[in-house]
Amino acid sequence: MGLSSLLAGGIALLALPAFAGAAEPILQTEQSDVATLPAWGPHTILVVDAVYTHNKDGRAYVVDADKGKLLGMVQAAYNANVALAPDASRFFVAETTWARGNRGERNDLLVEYNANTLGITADEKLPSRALVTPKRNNLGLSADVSRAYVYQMSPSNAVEVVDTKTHTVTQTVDIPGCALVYPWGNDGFSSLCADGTLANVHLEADGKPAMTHSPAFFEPDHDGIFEQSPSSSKDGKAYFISYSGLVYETQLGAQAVVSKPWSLQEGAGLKAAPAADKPLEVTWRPGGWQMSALHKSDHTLYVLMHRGTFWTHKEAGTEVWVYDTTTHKRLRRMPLTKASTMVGVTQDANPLMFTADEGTGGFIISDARTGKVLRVMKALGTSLIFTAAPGE
Amino acid sequence: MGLSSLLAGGIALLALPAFAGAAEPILQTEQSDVATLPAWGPHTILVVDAVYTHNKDGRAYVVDADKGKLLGMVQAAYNANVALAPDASRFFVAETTWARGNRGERNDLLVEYNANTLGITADEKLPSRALVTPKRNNLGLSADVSRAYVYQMSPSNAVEVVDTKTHTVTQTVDIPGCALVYPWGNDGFSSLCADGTLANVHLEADGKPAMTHSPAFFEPDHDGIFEQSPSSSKDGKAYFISYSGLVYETQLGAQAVVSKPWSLQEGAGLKAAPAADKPLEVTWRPGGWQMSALHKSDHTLYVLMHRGTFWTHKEAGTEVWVYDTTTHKRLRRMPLTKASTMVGVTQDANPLMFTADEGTGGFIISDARTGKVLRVMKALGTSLIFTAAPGE
Amino acid sequence: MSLSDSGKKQAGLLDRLTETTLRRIAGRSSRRSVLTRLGGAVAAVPAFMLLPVSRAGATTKAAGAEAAKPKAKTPFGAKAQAKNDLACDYWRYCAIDGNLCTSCGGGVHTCPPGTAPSPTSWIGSCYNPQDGNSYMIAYRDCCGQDSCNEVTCLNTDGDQPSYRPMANNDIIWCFGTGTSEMYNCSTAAIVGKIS
Amino acid sequence: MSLSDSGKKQAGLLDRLTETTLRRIAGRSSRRSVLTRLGGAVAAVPAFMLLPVSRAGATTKAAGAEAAKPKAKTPFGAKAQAKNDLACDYWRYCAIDGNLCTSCGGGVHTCPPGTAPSPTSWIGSCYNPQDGNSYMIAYRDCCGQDSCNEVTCLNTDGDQPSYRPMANNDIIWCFGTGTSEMYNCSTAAIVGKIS
Repeated sequence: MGLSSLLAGGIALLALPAFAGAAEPILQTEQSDVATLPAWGPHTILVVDAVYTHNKDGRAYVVDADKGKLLGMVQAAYNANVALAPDASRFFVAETTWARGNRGERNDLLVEYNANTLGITADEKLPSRALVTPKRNNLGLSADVSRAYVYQMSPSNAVEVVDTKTHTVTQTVDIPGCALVYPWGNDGFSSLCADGTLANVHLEADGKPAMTHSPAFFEPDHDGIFEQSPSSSKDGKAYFISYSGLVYETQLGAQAVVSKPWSLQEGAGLKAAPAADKPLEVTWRPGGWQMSALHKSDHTLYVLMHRGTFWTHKEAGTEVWVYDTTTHKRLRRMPLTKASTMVGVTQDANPLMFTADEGTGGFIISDARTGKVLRVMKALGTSLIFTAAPGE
Repeated sequence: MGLSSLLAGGIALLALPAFAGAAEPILQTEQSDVATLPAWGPHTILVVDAVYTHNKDGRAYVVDADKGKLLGMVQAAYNANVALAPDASRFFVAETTWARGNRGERNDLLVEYNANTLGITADEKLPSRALVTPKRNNLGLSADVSRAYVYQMSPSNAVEVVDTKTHTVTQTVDIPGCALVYPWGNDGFSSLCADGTLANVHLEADGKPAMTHSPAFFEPDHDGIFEQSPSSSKDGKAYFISYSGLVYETQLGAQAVVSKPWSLQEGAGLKAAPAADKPLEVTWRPGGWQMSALHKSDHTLYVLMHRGTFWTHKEAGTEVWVYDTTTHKRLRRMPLTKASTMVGVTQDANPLMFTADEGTGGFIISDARTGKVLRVMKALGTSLIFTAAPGE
Repeated sequence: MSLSDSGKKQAGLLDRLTETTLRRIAGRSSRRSVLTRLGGAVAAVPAFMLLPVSRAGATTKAAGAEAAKPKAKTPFGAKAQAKNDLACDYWRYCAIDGNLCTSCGGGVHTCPPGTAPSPTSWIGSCYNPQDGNSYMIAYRDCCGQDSCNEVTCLNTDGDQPSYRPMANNDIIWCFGTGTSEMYNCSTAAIVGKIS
Repeated sequence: MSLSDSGKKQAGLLDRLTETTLRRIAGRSSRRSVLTRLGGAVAAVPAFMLLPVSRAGATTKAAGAEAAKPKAKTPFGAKAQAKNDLACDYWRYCAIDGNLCTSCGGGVHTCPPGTAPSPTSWIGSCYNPQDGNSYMIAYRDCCGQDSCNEVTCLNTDGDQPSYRPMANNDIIWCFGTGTSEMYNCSTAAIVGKIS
């Protein structure tokens, strides 16, 4: 039976007894089905694609980094944020849509996904959320994932505290003059403030927020702290990295304690770098978008570094420098085959490191111990801006 | 006054008398404003970008083809269609959104834009519209733009007739077994049908649709007719081009008359090309997406041609062949610097020709008389699929 | 003729030659299993399964004329391979248009997590160079997320215009999935043997 | 301290150092003209114009310490040009992040048709190599269409994190435009002279 007769339609098929009597095919007919994800391992990660060129179609990819294989994707629309539960059972996307695409009713949403099916388990409308190029710390989870914290700024700076059981906003905590969310434990978060302090918000037993401020410890216009500085909700440790390369190790909490800073450059045997007062001096500096990552059990800090003047804090890193957070010494430097604005690491004993090629949307998977490129996913996306791995 | 003090905030500025007493700047302070478009000329066009990779962010660009300059853009979401009024005073976008981006309430919309301000003058919700990679003939306008015709197929094939004065759907005309819209005059359209006929729908004075069918004149599975075949609502002339390269000149109307076909290949001195019965024969064939364009006053037909077998009807054209529609002879062949899946021409006495580079999203503007490339807009968009010029 | 009186409402795209109609005619699955599998789709598009095959689906004379011919190799089939379902020249993909679900977290007949297969599809006929047979392939779209973009193909063996929807690869085949009609990727399921 | 009692509600992003606050202090336009220009924005975000500059906007000690210094050339300013506003190194663009409206159908302080300028913005300080002066530049976003993508730049002279929003180029500055907060492109209007 020829091709054209097949395509002519159902009636034609019925009219052809030769077809109805065809032998049992060797290849079996197939039902359509839907994949579920293999169990998440330490190298199963989320990769966030902001899609700057078509921002309303941002997305988050689930990637098997051992195989360099895409396992699935979900929408993460219009400067969305993504946060993965440490046990990788579920993840959250805070996103924004308008009913008619670029107009009509605005929907700010906190969506919870089952990490095995990628099915939506909650799709909650928020009062608001901040629209800003996505940073990990615009959305946070408490250590036990009982709470999600959504940073907003419409019109005043605040954090919406979402109960992830009831999927309701239980508080909107004003954080005047402050921004971002660095969660600690199960009932608190800190934020960085314009006056160089940390605001520490403790959610008390009665549900009310109590705020303290640390003393001012940095000067934002002189040497700002990267918003993408890494922290851990479980132990409340944060590593606030300044534009010039100072690291303020901080014990987050209701009374956050900021340690005396150490210098990335000094830890690498160079002299400390100047800040905004000597802007033209060229040296190695931290920079990029998600410009640092933490391996918690290794006590190692990964930082994207490039050579440049001050005010080049968003420039792609040409190398990753790895520090021991206890000795403040550089353990190794790993030149990148492609300069990257993001770096991520997995939390296991054989960690992988992730960087991205902004030009092509390529995703580069390396051995975090050596920097050796293991595999490259060509054009995984468009604007890969950060990763989230289990146990972070 | 240093940079850092300026950035420190409004209070700092107030506190510095040196600033308040600064001399009148040489450069004046500037108010923000919004551009309106320069008057549309024959070379002001719409370019439709389907953005296949981020389909919900399709858009239509307004381009000054004499300067190779982008003049503005509007959303054209999710396999949208775009139709320009012949006098270029306004244009229509039929688009689809979901309230939550990829989920929630579906909105099928017919949006009318003022072509000078790009402001929305109507934003009407439709019962439905066809979701299919966009083809010009999924949305049509009557010659006087009193009616817009929206093809839909959910679940049955129909055309929604929209009164552009009242912005209401006045009829939903069922066209069982047929698809697409080739408008004629002010009160009718034809559609191509699966049985090889044309369905001709006349909207009678009482508003009711009356349908006739032409005799079957082609065999869709043997030698289908390109949906993107050009036509003109003003005089009701259509040039239905088949996959193999036959041109069925048709006078559209309540009693459409299809002429005996002529061969693109024979018009170029070659032998006529075989159709699906000899699929492996390689010859010059028409193909692409918007694979043909008409210059009405010149009586010329522009066709993208490539060498290939049958069933290569979507392959990019490597040359444009131009035919005299009265003599059926090829007037000239114009090799393209980049193979293109779309071709468009302006309707004036010094026409421009438009093609696109699918790989880069580049938009190529040529002299339609010679094929000489005049200018290239690098990466105008992502998936440039057709153009619309005044007077078409 | 006034169409509003014509009673032609039942003849639409989806009833003319849906995959499910075809399966009931030619496939191995019972009507009940098809209905079960459709589940929510039936609720979402109630008219969908129940309409008769219309006249518009009737064969044109070409089909009749060629029905007796032996299978012809097609341009695609002449070069197809049967080993790598991540490549555009995999035999089943002879008329696929879009993203391969095999590259998006799904499989050759499996949708990626978080998407849903369309109960309807268009049908291609592809030649398998391994066993020398041709098969009916249902190009079911997976729906509910925007375009996956990993491996994208455009093959057009037997692809016809949208007025022949059962053979057209431009249509978003996301009717009745229970998700939005947003296209993520394409599968290529075997639904019958031709020769 | 319980925040719900703190009365700090009025201290938010938009009041700490909005462009409009700054204009009233330092610019050439009257309050009335600013309000007139804002039009619908005032209705959309009523608290917007009326809030006082909060403590959070107060200067840190660095500002005071450096206030007396002569202007310093910045990394960008050292290489900037004053001729081509379609290039990323045009002097006014010292801290711009995004699409140049000059390439999108607008101008250096003009939004493309069909978009609307944000009444708020962040402020940069750019050195003009032609006259040797530095100017305050308001990077007003044009809003209501998705990203225009013709000429895209990322300059970061003086760009601070979002907890200093008045100096941050990551925020979508589309508050109170009367359109959606969808970002199309960035303008760079002169709003004052510094030195």
